[in-house]
Amino acid sequence: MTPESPRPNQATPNQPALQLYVPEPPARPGEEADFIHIDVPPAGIVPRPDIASAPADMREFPFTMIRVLDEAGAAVGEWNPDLTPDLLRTMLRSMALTRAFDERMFRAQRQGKTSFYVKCRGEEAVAVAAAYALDDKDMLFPSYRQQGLLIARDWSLVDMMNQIYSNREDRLKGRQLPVMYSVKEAGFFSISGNLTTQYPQAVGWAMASAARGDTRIAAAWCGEGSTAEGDFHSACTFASVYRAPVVLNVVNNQWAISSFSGFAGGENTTFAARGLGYGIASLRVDGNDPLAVYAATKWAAERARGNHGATLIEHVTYRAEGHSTSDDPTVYRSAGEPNAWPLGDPINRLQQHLTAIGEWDQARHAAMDTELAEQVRAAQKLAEKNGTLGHGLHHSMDSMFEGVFEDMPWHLAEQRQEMLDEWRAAGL
Amino acid sequence: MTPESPRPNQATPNQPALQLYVPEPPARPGEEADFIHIDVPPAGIVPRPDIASAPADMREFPFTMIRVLDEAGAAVGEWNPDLTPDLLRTMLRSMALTRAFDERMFRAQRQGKTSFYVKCRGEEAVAVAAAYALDDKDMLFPSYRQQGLLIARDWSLVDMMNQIYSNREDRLKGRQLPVMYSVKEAGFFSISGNLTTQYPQAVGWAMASAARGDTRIAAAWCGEGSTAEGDFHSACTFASVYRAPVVLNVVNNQWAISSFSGFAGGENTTFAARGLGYGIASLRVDGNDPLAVYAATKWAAERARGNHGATLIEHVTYRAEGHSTSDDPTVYRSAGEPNAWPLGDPINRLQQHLTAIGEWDQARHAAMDTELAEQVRAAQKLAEKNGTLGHGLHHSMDSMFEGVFEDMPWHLAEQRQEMLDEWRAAGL
Amino acid sequence: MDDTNQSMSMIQAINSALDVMMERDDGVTIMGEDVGFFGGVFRATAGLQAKYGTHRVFDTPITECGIIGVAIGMGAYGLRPVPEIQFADYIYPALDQLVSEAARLRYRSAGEFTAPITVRSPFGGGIFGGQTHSQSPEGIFTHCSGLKTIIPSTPYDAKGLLIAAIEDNDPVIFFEPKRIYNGPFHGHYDRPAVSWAGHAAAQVPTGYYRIELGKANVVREGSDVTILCYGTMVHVVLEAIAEAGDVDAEVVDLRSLIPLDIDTITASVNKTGRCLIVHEATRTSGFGAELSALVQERCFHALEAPIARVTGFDTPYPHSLEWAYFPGPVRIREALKKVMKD
Amino acid sequence: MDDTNQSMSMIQAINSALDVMMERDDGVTIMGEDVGFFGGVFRATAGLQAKYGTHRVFDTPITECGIIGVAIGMGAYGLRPVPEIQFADYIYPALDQLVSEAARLRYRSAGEFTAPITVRSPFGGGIFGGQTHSQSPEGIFTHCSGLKTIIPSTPYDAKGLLIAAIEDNDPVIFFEPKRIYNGPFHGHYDRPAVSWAGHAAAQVPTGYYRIELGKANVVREGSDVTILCYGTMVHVVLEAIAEAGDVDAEVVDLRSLIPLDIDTITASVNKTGRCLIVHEATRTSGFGAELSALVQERCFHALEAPIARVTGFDTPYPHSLEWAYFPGPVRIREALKKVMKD
Ligand SMILES: Cc1ncc(C[n+]2csc(CCOP(=O)(O)OP(=O)(O)O)c2C)c(N)n1
Ligand SMILES: Cc1ncc(C[n+]2csc(CCOP(=O)(O)OP(=O)(O)O)c2C)c(N)n1
Ligand SMILES: [Mg+2]
Ligand SMILES: [Mg+2]
Repeated sequence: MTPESPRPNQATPNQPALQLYVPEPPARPGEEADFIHIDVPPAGIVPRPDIASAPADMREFPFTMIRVLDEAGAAVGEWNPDLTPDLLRTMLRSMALTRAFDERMFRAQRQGKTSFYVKCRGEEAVAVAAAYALDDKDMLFPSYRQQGLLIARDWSLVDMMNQIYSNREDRLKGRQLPVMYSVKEAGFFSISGNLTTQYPQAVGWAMASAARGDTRIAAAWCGEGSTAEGDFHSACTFASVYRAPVVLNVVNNQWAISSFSGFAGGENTTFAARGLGYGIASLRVDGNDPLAVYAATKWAAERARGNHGATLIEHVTYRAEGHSTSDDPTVYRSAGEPNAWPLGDPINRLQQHLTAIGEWDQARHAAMDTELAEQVRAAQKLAEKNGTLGHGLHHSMDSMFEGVFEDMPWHLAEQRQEMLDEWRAAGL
Repeated sequence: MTPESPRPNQATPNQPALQLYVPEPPARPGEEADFIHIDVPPAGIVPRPDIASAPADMREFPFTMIRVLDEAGAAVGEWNPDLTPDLLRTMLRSMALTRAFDERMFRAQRQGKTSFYVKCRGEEAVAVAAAYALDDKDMLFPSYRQQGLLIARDWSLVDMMNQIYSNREDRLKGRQLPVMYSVKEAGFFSISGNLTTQYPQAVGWAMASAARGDTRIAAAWCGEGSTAEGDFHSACTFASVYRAPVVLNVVNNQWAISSFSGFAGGENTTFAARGLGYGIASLRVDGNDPLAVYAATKWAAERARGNHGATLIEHVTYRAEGHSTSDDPTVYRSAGEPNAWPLGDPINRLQQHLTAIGEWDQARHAAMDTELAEQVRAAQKLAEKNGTLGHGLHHSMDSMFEGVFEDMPWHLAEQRQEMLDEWRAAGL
Repeated sequence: MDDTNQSMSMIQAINSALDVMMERDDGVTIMGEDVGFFGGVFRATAGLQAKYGTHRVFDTPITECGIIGVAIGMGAYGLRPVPEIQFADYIYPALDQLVSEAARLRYRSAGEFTAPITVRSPFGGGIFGGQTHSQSPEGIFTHCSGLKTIIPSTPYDAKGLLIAAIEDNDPVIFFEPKRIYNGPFHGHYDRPAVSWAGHAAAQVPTGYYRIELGKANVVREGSDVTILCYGTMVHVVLEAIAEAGDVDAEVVDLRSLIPLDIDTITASVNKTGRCLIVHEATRTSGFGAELSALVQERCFHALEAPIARVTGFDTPYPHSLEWAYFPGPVRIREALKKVMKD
Repeated sequence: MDDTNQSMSMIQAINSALDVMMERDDGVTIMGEDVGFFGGVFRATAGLQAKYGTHRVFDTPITECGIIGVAIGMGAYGLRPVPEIQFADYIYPALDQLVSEAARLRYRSAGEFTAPITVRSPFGGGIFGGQTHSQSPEGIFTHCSGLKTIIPSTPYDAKGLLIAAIEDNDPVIFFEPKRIYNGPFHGHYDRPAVSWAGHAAAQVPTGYYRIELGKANVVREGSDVTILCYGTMVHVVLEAIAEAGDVDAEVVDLRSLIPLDIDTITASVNKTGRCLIVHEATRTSGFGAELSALVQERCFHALEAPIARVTGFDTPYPHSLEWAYFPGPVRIREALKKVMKD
């Protein structure tokens, strides 16, 4: 205590001693996993409001969960987007490809070929289904865990790997941490390592599009933990005030590194409810139900396109593995969690649905998996020809000084020269 | 546009051109004032929930308005705090004293005796009634517009004026802008010129008090415009997560300098609704009804003391004059607004109530006003003996270097010496 | 270039620069607290909303983080946002968006996305504004790679530099010395205020012109000592020289901190052999430190005396003691004497 | 003072400092992202929640602004909060609370309220962390009056300085060079990692001791040139000297940037007549600029050559080009040659 710190006031019957409440997750390592606090309503029960509905008429939506696929794999209820089997198979394939890519790149990091990798296992639907619900020209402002967006937009796996390896073909010239992609051609904004900064940027992009009479909308993603940053609040405030054509996604995967969602406020309300505070239409969906994610995103996109304003969507999902290659989740959460998770796995669920409607079978699935693994392996081979991190081929050292500004000012040119001179002098 | 900027996508029947919505206040100078968007329910209709109610059971409160005093000046409904006539008169007196103080200090600024002043005319109830509903030892984290808190806590007017004049008796040594008081003895935290920074600080103070088993709670105030800052969001998030014993007040006086509340999101929901987003109990009160402010504050304070968590209270009020002495509101808002304002004046309303219950009359009111004006005049005389800004008596120039740190490091001591040497050399 | 000249105050020149650029480029978009209908607390954007509409000039919520974050998104779309931060003292909540985002977007995306924003903000003291209306935080921005930092000292420069800043495809921090918005200030708070009218640099073309970023202005040639300064301090320095009488000082108005006009600086110091640096910001790690380091690295053998700094002291900006804190003519004169003697 | 020594890594020494202070002062409270049950992403707070309870060691929401704002409020109440910012790269959202609030609270309230907080944060590069896990933003804090900035270079110093920082009644920014958490690093990324075991400064008392803030450490005496450095760079500098072989350099580990041990610095430079400054942070307006300015202001007549700086370049921290960016032994050796020649 500091010198001037007062003694606490004595408690009295009228004024009991205050207590500090500190959240605790339901289970820690060695304890039984428990998701009883996640209320899972039956599929199909939530009505689908008109896309022009006033937010004030939609205040109950944050407190339920939009689900389309029922336990038997049937698509039910008003939110059923009635997708063609072809599109369903495409979605399944993109999710499976995302997972195959993740597996391979995770292993590459373990093999010392790069410094860092982030998987999205269990959360593939959140990104992939959204990508299909949006227009190809809509602008995406992802976090580091939405690689599924790029894959669903058919972006080159080799190009992604080049970035992960920081090799000589890395379009980002080795400047960025692995997975911090930037793909303008695919409408995929440069990922930032600083959480939630993309949120107000997405709103700004959407406002600009609206100001120009464009038709393209924006969509942003952040984790439930990241909602605590001030940027989230700024973004929601601007999105509300200017009714920006933007879809704001919160990916509630229950964990933020070692902190369970209670440390982001998840014990006291839903993350979809954040939107209520701004008068923004807010939906809460089963994030492991690809059809629900598709339907909610489509609703929000149509709403935005119709100049009815922004939508906030909470995707309830589960981070099935560690935070990143730097993380070991067994240290802080119950090993039983992945199994206890009540919303299943998004790939399994879509597979089940396609099978249920007679458009898919075990054999085709197995064949697809084999083919995708091969596709990823082939891509990896190509990418590794361009080098892996710390091994041979990379951008030239002096490329470091380029692109800080459009034109290089004298002080950077001078520093570049200094570096080159030092090497030369050192005989390197 | 930048070189790489794309042409907007062409609109089609399916994808109409987007439009940017920019809020406009109902009336600008020369137009008729209009507060039709402020729904004023009859007094007494809102039920008073148990102080231990779960926020989830209170979701409708942000969308109504707690009002105790009806049009006839009667105190009605469950929220009527049943105050004694003595306490009512004390509150009336504090509000009137606040107003008298404001008038005098505003004039002092116009007379060149100080650089800056901020009035709170029309909003006196928000601070004064809250002060009486809280315990004297509870800690207050105000903005620059809650001088009523200090006055209600009987703080010395001369001391406040010394600060406003930055004179030799200014306890803050002339370091702070006028009205940025700090009065630890009265549980009044140092006011910051940076908006909303006090919000997370209040939550932290409350968390510390709870961690120590103290009984003192905290309360914070900010304007509706200031709710947009990230600090507001941080504060609400922490208050929710740790169920901090804090009362978070949003003073919605309709304006933030020249920006109407629509630029803070007020067109799409209420400011009380912000609390919903965090699962914090949230109330919305008629901020010009001193009994309603008292009752809501009392409810929130009891809730906090009972370890049931934080409350967010929106006080619907009206900034009846300019933002500060630097501002001229006739340039941006309708001159008719103060008259059109539907919730009246807090002093008039309490006067009406006291009169209605037979505890007050015109003559006593007039006598009080005269007495308060005299009290303020006398205080001013005393304060001015200690100097006014730029006129004579003030803290010594080299006191500037003190108190940056607990102990003065060499570089400040050296700079002080440098300053003294320069003066000496210049023969000053 | 339209060469009709008109006498303008700095605030009028800034307004004119914005007007000219909004006219020329429909991507130029102004946003900030109170900048719309009201035209800004200093009137810098007066009349622009009426002329160009609410889509291009609008008030914002009070969140500096949001203002800059949204501006970056608009810039990435292809617009040229010119956000205003009402006072430089309130720029800190936007710092992450400025230094982690705007400053690095071009670099980290290898040029795919850029943030061609110009952040205007009144800065500096001398108006009895206390701790939160007086600061000079320019040093922080000069430390963050990827940002340009510009500070004008006259109406003419303000307009030409602001136009160049808006046209620049990189993020620019444009700090406006609010003390001289309406007239030059020579450091004597107790003398009557003067207006810009009659000042040579208040003759401002009504149309388009630009002053290249990165070029300093030698506002006074001299042979005894080089004084490096910018913003309000340029005028105070000139006054101090006039009062000193016996020192033939060369005064370099930097105008652009990043990129810096190092050639003009070194040429001057190599000529005079002495150097005094003046700024309002606190001393330690202020931009004066960088100037001092650069000058001694490059002009070591020409220097006849230590480079000296006259700056704000390392304290928060003290409201009522402003005129002891502010680096006025007395302090500059005394420092000059010392630099000349050593 | 408990004088049992134990071999500790820097991370263990930091953990021990926190443990000792939590034991001695029940106001010491630790908070931050993942610091609670998990014990921090670098394990600095491991075991402390289990020992002292969730009221004194707790995880927080991911809002650096909130973490610091809440810590200030707790400090104003009378606690001694020790908030952690997970990486220094994420400190910017807290900048307003740090520079406008923590740094000025004592001053603006004339001592009524204080912010006795110690902000711990891992900083610096060398771990392939890319742009957002590698930065060295210390310069910014040294520019903001009212903050102390401390950077240790060994386990022994880390513990003693952290204890002194926590006991200090003013806000302290305590940057921990993460590259040397688990072993000293001499700048050769391609050589096997070494641990602290066996290093003299890894012998750390298990109990309480303090190292006064504001005192530099002359880690190597020498007569040819003074090298000013801190954090990881101390080890790299020593390696570069060893490799150069022929330069008898005096190495000053600053340990405390604000307050700075100016006497040790000037005494050394007055003795050697030459000065090299080394830091990882970007050059322009980095703390090296201030050091350079101070040294030339005070040791002008003793200087035989220009003061030189070896620093991170003025670019964002480039992930894969880290070892060209990092001021390693090669760059330091070359700079030494130049300083000795001039
Ligand atoms: C501003 C900032 N603060 C802290 C971090 C460190 N950090 C990286 S990821 C992470 C957890 C994010 O959790 P969440 O938002 O839930 O996303 P998830 O990883 O679960 O997808 C943290 C704290 C950061 N990158 N940026
Ligand atoms: C961080 C920050 N940004 C901007 C300002 C400038 N400013 C001072 S008061 C004000 C308006 C605040 O409005 P509101 O919160 O509604 O409070 P009110 O003045 O109406 O009481 C603004 C923008 C500031 N002081 N601090
Ligand atoms: Mg998460
Ligand atoms: Mg207001």
